[in-house]
Amino acid sequence: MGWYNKRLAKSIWVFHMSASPCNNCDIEILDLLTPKYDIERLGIKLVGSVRHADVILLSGVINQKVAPRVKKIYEQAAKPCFVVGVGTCPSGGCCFNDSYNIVEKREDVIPIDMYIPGCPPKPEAMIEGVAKLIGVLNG
Amino acid sequence: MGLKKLLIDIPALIDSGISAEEIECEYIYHRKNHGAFSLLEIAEFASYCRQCKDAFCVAACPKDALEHLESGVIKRWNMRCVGCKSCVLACPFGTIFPEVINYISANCDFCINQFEADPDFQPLCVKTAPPNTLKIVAMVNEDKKNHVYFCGENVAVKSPSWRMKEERV
Amino acid sequence: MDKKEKFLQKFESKIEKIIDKHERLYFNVKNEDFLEVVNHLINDLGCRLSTATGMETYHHVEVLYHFSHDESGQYFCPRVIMPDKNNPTMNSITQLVIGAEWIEREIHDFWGVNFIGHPRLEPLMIGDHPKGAERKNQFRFKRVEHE
Amino acid sequence: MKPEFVFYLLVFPGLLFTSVLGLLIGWVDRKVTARFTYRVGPPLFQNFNDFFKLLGKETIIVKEGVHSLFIVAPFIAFGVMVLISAIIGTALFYQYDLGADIIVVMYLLMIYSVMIILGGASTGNVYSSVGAGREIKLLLADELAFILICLVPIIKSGYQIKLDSILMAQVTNGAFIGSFSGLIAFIIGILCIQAKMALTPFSIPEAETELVEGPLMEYSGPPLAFWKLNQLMMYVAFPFLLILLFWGGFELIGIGILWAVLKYLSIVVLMIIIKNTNPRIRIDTALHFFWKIATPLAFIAIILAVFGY
Amino acid sequence: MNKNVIPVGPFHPLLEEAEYFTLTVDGETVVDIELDIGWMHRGHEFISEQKTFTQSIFLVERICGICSTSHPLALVHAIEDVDNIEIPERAAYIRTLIGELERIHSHLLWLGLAGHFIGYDTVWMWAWKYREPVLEMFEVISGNRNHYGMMRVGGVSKDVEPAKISELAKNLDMIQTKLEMIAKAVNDDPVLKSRLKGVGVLTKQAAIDFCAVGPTSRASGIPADVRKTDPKDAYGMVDFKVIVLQNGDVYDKLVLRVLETFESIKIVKQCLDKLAENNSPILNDIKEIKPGEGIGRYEAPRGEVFHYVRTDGTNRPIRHKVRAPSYVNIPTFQASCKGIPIADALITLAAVDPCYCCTERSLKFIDINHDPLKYDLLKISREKTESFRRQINGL
Amino acid sequence: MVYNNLLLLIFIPLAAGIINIILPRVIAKLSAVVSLCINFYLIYLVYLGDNAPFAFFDTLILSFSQMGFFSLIFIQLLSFIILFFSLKGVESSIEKMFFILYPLTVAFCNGVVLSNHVFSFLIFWGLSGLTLYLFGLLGKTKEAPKTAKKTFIIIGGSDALLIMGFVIIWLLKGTTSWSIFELKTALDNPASIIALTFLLIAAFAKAGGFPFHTWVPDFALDAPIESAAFLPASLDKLLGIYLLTLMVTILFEIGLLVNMIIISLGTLTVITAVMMAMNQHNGKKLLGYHAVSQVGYMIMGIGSGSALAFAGGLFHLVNHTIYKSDLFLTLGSVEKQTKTAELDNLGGLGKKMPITFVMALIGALSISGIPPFNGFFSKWMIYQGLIEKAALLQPVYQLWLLVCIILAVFGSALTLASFMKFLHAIYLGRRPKIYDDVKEAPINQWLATSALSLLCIGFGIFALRFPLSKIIFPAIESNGIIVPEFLGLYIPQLIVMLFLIGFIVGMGIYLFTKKVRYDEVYLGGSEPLEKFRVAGTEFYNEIRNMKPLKTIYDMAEKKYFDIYEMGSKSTFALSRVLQKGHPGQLQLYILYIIIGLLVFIALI
Ligand code: SF4
Ligand code: SF4
Ligand code: SF4
Ligand code: SF4
Ligand code: SF4
Ligand code: SF4
Ligand code: SF4
Ligand code: SF4
Repeated sequence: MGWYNKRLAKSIWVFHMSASPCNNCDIEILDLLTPKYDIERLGIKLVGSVRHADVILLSGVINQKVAPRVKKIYEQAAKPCFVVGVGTCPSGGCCFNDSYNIVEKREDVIPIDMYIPGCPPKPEAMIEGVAKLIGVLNG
Repeated sequence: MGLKKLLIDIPALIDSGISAEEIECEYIYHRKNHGAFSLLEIAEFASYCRQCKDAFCVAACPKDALEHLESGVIKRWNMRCVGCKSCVLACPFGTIFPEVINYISANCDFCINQFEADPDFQPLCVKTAPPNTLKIVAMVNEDKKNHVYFCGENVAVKSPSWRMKEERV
Repeated sequence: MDKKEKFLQKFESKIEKIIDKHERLYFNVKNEDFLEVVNHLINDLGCRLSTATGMETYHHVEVLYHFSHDESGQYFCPRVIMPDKNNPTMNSITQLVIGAEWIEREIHDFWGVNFIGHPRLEPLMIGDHPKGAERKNQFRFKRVEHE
Repeated sequence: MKPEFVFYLLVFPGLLFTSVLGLLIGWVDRKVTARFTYRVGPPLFQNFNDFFKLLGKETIIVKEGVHSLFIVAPFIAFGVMVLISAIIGTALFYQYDLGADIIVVMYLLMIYSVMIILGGASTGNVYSSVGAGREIKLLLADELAFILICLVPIIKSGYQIKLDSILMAQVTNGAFIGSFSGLIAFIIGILCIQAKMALTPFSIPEAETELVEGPLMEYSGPPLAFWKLNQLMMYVAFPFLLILLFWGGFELIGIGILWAVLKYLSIVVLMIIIKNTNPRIRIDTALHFFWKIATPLAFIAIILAVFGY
Repeated sequence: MNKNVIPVGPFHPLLEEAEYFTLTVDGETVVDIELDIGWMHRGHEFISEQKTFTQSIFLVERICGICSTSHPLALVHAIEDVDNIEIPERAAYIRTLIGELERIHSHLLWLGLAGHFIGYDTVWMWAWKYREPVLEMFEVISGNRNHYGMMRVGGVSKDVEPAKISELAKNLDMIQTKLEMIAKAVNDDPVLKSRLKGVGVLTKQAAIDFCAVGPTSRASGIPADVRKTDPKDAYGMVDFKVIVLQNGDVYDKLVLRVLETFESIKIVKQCLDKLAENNSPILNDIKEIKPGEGIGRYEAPRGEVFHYVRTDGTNRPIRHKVRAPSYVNIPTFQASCKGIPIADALITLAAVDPCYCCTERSLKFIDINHDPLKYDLLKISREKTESFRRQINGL
Repeated sequence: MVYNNLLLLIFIPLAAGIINIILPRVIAKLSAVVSLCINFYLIYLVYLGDNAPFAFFDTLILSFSQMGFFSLIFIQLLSFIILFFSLKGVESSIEKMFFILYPLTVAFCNGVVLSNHVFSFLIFWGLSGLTLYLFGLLGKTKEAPKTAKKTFIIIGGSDALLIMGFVIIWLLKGTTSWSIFELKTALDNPASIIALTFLLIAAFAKAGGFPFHTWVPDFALDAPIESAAFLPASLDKLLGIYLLTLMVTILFEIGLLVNMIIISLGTLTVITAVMMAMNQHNGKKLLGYHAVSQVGYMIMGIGSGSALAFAGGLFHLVNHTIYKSDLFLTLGSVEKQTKTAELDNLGGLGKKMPITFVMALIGALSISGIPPFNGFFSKWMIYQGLIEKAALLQPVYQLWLLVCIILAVFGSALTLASFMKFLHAIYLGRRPKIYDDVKEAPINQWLATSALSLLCIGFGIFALRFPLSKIIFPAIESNGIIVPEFLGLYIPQLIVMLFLIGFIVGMGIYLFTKKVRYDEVYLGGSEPLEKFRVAGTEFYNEIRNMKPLKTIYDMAEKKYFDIYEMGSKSTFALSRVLQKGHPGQLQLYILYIIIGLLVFIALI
C-alpha cells in the first residue's frame, strides 16, 4: 500500500481531542493553522468530526471522566487513524501525576502512536512531529 | 499538650536500624507528610550541630537558605532551600541527616488538636516507631543527666549534645 | 474602612474569631445567623460572591465564603463551621445569589456538605462518574474511619 | 441512446472533465482563501490526494441508521451531479441538449439537496438532522430567487426553455448579462449558487463549528470522498450554468478560449471572495435575505425582462 | 410540545476543550440549556497541596494555557497576602507588563476564535497573525511562547533585558497599527454587526445574580475591574481606563475586548518606559511563609481570578482554592441562551470566552493512608534518581 | 338492453355492496374483489369497442366518452389497489361497514363518469358524496362525527350549487336535452357566469380546491386512513377534476380572463395548502393538505386553456391519485404498526419498515416533482403549457402568469420541503425505544404500495409511451384539442440511463474500495441517549415565525380561512335544520335533491 500511504501522507486530516489538558497545547495546535505556520501547505486540515480524521491529536492527561469518551471516540474514528500525543501531558503526565482524577495508564485508554513532548511543544516541534509521521508513512 | 512532651530517643532510633521514613504520621493536611523528618530536623540542629562560627553548611548553601539565628542555632528557610544537600556534604561533622533536608518540607503539629480532645492520646508516630524511640512523656524540666533536652515547647530530645558538652546553652 | 467598622458593629454579637488584616476580614458565623449576614453583605453592602472554600480540619468541616466589595476592594469572609463531620449541614445561600449554585454543588461534591435549600444538590465535577466517585470516597474522610 | 452520449457523460464535459476541473478549482478556492489570510495554502494536487486518501479509508455505517440509504445517497448525488454537468456542459460546448431543458435541470438540482438530507438524516444523528433541516430551509430560501432568475433568460429568449435555444438567443442577440435584467439576475444568481453550494455566508447546514459538518458528520471513507467530490463538481456546474444562462456561453476558438477561462474564473473568484469576507449568517437571516431582498430584486429583473430591458 | 434534545460535546469543534451542554430545542430555538462539567478536572487544588509554593506557581500556570499568567499572579498575590510581602518596583512593572501582554494575546485569540465560530475564518487568520508578534515578545522576555514561568513569590524570576526594551516597544507599535486596522474592519462590517448585535443578551441584573466577572459583566454595564478596585503590582501606578458597555450582547463583548486590547497596549507602553529607567532588583527573596491565610486575585482577560491559600509554616499550602472567572461566567448561559436559535446560542456560549480547563481545576482530599499513586515516566525517572542517590550515599 | 357494459360497470359493484350487507366478512372482501375484477374485464370489453350507451325509456342515461373512460380506468385501478391494501388491517369494528361502502362508492363514481344525463350525473355525484360522509363517520377519533358533518355540509352544499348551476345552464341554453354533452354555453351574461361559479365551487369542493378544501385535511385526520386514500386522495379528485374538465371543454366557452382567474385560484391552492402542510405535526393532516395543494396544479393545467397544460393537468391528476394513495397507504401501514401518525412521536422506522419506507420515499419524490418520477413529468407539462401561453400574452398578463408559474414551481420546492420533514419524522432520525419491535407491514399492504410506486416510476419514465399516448391524449383529442409539440426537452429514459451510468461508476468505485464497519452514532463522544433526537417536525419554525407569515399562520390556526367554520357561524340556523334532516338515509337525501330541484325550477 505504498501508493496509498503516500496519498495519506499528503492529506492528513486531524481531529483535535482535548482530554483534560491546560488548553495551551490546543491553542498551539490551532496556531499551526494560522498564517505563521500554516500547515495547510502540508495538506493538513482540521476536521470537526472524528469520522473524517486520519490523525487524532490528543492533548492533556486523560481524566477519569473523559477517559471512556476518549476511548469511544477513538473507536469511532475511521481507520487507519493515528494518535499523536501532543505535549508533556500525554507523554508523561506533566505536573498532574499526583492527581487522583487522571487515568494511570493512558495507553490503555487510547493507543498513542507518537508523542510530541513539550509544554506546550513549540509549533515547530509539532510540525517536526507531523513531518516524522509523514516520513513514516512514506516508508 | 500541657506538660506532655514528645520525646525522641535518637540513640535508640539509630540502634533500631529503622529508617525514619517508616515512621508514620497522622498530620492530615498533607499527603505523604513525614512528620518525623521535621522532628528530626529540629533535633539535629538542636543537639548534634556544633553551631560552628564559620559554618561550612551556611557557606556551602547555594541558595542562602541556611542562617545562624541569634541563639546560634542553624535555621533552614524552607522557601529558599531546594534540597540540593550541599549542606549535608559540607558539614564536616556529618550532623545533617540527608533524608530530612528535603525540598518539600514536612510538618509536625505535635498532634495538638488530638490532645485537646483526648489527653491520653498516642500519636501515630509513637505507635509506628520502634518501641521506646518516640514516646509521650510528662516532663517539667530537662533531664540533662540522661541527655534529655527540650527543643521548643513540645519536643524533648534524648541525645548526646554538643551544645551541652560545650556548655553553650 | 467605614463600611467594615459599621459591619463589625452591627454584627458584634453574631460573629467571632475575627481576623482582620489589610482589606481581608475573616470571621466565624453560626449557621443560624449566616443567612442574615450574607443578606446584609449582598443586599445592603452590594457585595459580590467570589467563591467559597470548603475544607476539612481535625474536628470539623468548614466552609469559608468570600464576598468581594468591589467598590473598596474589601473582602468579607464568613466562615461556617460544621462539627458533624459525617453529615455536615448548613444553609444554602442560593436564594440570595443564584451564582452560588455551582460553588455549593462543588463543595457538596467534594466535601459532602448538605446545603439546605439548594435547588439542585448534585455532584458537579466528578460525581456522576463511577470511578471518580469511588476514588473520591477513598480519599474523603479517611480520618474519621481511622479513629 | 447514441454512443457519443456516453462519451459526453463519462469524459467530456461530464464525469472526468468536471471532477478533474472541480478538484483543481477546489485547489484554487483553498489557495485564494489562503492568500486572503496571508497563508501559503495547499499544493496543487491536494484535493486529489484528499479524494484518493478517503477512498482508502474505512466506511463506518451507523448501526441504528438506514444503512442502504446512507451508502447510496452520495452516489445518487454523484450520478446526478455528473448528469447535470454533462447536460450543462454539452449545451455549452456542443450546443446540444442532452435530453433535458432548464426546468429539468432546476429540478434535478434539488435531488442533490434531497440526497444530502436523506443521507444525513438516515443516521439518526441529531446534528445531521438539524443540518438536514437547515439544508432544506436553505433550499427553500434560495429556490425562490433561483426560479426567478432562471425565468429571466427564458423570457429574454422569447420563452424558450431548451438550453441550446437560450444559448442561441444569446449568440444572436448578445449575452443577457448586457441588459439590466440580465445583470441583476446574474448577480442574484451568484448569490443563489453560493447558497446552493452552501458556501459561507450560507454554509449554514454544514456549519463546522456548530453542527460539526451537519449532514456529512457521520460519513467517512469513500462515501465522504464522493460527497466532497460532489461539492467540488458544483464549483464547475453552477458557474457553467450561469455562463450558459447569462453570459453567452463559450466560444472555443482562438482568443475565445482565454475569454472562456476568464469568464469562469471570474465567477469562481467572485464566489471565493464573497465566501471569505463574510461570516456565516443564521438560517432565518438567510431566509429573510432571499425572500425579502433577493426575490423582489429578481422580480424587478423579471419585470424589466418582460418589458424588454 | 415535543422535546428535542441536542448534546453539545464533550468533543465539539465549538471550543477547543471538552465541554458538554445539552440543549433542549424547539425547532432551532433553544428552550433550555443544561451544563455538565468535569471533563477537564485534574485536581489542581489537590496537587498544589503536595507541591511547594514555587512549584505550585508552575502548576497553576498549567491550569490553563490561554491566560497562563493570571493564575500564577493571583497565587503569588495570595501568598504575599498571607505574610504581607512587598515586591520591588521593577518586579511590579514586569508583572504588569506580562499580565497586559497576555491580555492582548488572549483577546486576539478570542477575537479570532469568535470569527471562526461564526464561520468567518478570515477574521480568525488575521487576528491570529497579529497575535503571533505578541507571542514573540513573550519569547523575547521569558524564553517561552506560552507558560512563561515568570512569577515568583516576592517578585519575578526573569528580568526584561534593558537592551531589548526598544525592540519590544517597536514591536508593540506595529501590533497597535495592525490591530487598529483589524478593529476597524471588524467594527465596520455590517454583516458581522447584524450577525452579532442583540444576540445572547446578558442583562445587568442577570450578570449580578450570577456574579459574572470580567468582560462578561463589563459588557453588561457593571464597572468591576480588579485592576482598579484592588490595584496590586503596578496597576496603581499606570494610567488606564476600565471599559464598560451596556448592552450585554455578543457584539458588545466583542467591542469591549477590542477596546480593552488598546488599553492594554497603553499599559504595556507605560511599563516599558518605566522599565527602561528603573533599576531595582526583581526579586525579594523571602525566607519562609508564616502560617495564615491569604486571598489573591487578578483581573485575567476573562475576569477575576481568585486564589485562596492557607499555610502552616511549611513551604506548602494546606488549602489552596482556585476560582477561575469562567466558573462564574459559564452559568450565565442559563440566562443568556434561552429562547435564541442554536446558531446564536453557540456563539453566545463562546462569547463568554469560557475555558473549562480552569473552571474544572479543584480540590484536595485528605488521605491518611498515603496510598502511592502509580505513574509511568515520572515514576521511572524518580526511581532512577533515587537509585543514583542511593549509590552516592553508598559510596 | 339488460346486458350493457356501462350499466354493468355500475351495477356489479353496487350489487356487491348490497349483498355485502348480509355476507360474512371474509366473503364480503371476496365479493368486493371479485366485483372489481369483473369491472376490469368490462373495461377491457369497453376498450375493445363494446360500449353501447344505456338508455332508459329513450333517455340517454349512460354513454361512453374518452374522458369518462379515462377516469373509469383509474377509478378501477386505484380502487383495486386500495382494496387490496385494505384486505387486511382495517379495524375489525368497522370492517363490515367498510366493505359495504367500498363497492358502493366505486359504483357511484363509475356512475358519475359514465353519466350522460344531467340527472344521473347529479344523483351519482350526490351519492358519492354520501358515501364519503359515511366513510367519515367510520373514523375512530373523537372529532370524526364532526368532521364527517363538516365534509357533508361542504360537499352537500356545493352539490346544491351544482344543481343550480346545471339548471341555470339548461335554462340559458333553452334546449330540451338533458345530456351533459349538449349544454355548451358562452360566458356572455351574468347568469352564465353565476353558473360557472357554482360549478367551479362544486368541482373545487369535491377536488379540494382553495377555498373549499378545508374538509380534506380534517377528513384525512379523522376518517379511516384507507378511506382517506380512497376518496379525497383519489376518487374525489378524479370526480372533481372530471367535472372541471367537463366545464372547460364541454359546458362553457372560456375566455382568457377566466383562464387567468382559474390559474390564479390554482396557484393560490398550491401555495396556501402547501404552506399549511409544512407546519403540520400529524402525518395524515400533512398528507391531507398536500392532497389539496396538488389539486392546484391540476386546476392550473386544466383551467389554463393551453392544450399542453391541459394534458399535463390530466396527467397530473392521474399521477396524483397514484402517489397520494401510495403516501396515504404507507402512512396507513406505519399507523397500523405504531398506532400513531403523530410525527412528533415517530422516527427512525426506515430500518424497521424498509419496503414501506422506499415506497413512501418514491411517493414523496414523485409528489415533489423530482425527475424521473411521474409527478415531475406532469408538472413539467403544465409549466410548459403556461410558459407557452405566456409568450403570447400582453406584458401585464405575462407578468400575472409568470407570478403564477413562479409560485407553482416554488410550491413544488415547498412540497419537497414538507415531505423531507415527513420522511424525516417518520422514517429517519432516531427511533424511539418503544418502536424497537415494530415489524414490516403485512404483504398485502406493501404489495399494494409497491404497485403504486411502480406506477410512479413507470409513468414517470415511460410517460410518453404509455399513459400519455394511450390514454390521455385520446381523451383530450376526443374533445377536439390537439396536443402540440413540447416546448422543452425531457427524455426520461435517456436521463435515467445517463444517471445510472454515473451512479454505477460511483457505486463501483465504492464497492471496489469499501471496508465497512458498523458503529454507534457519533455525538462528539457523548452517549447516544434516547432523548438525543430531533423529531424534525419543527424544521420550519423559522418560516412559520417570519414576519408576515406568522400572522397568517396564526389566523389560519384559528380557522379564519376555513370557509366552513366561518360559514357555519353565519348559517348556523340553516345548518341546524340540515343536520336534523340528516339521519343518513338515502331516500331522504334523494328526496331533498328532488325537492330542491323543484323549488328551484319553480323559482325560475
Ligand atoms: S517541568 Fe514542566 S513539563 Fe515537566 S512536569 Fe513540570 S510543568 Fe510539566
Ligand atoms: S529547556 Fe532547558 S532546562 Fe528545560 S528541559 Fe530543556 S534543557 Fe532542560
Ligand atoms: S503539555 Fe503542558 S501545555 Fe500541553 S496541555 Fe499539558 S500542561 Fe498544557
Ligand atoms: S506528633 Fe503527630 S504530627 Fe507530629 S509526627 Fe507524630 S503523628 Fe505526626
Ligand atoms: S551543620 Fe555542621 S557545619 Fe553547619 S553549623 Fe552545624 S556542625 Fe557546623
Ligand atoms: S539542601 Fe537546602 S539548605 Fe542545604 S545547601 Fe541545599 S538549599 Fe541550602
Ligand atoms: S538537585 Fe540537581 S537539579 Fe536540583 S539544583 Fe541541585 S544540581 Fe540542580
Ligand atoms: S481564565 Fe480561562 S484562559 Fe484564563 S487561566 Fe482560566 S481557563 Fe485559562
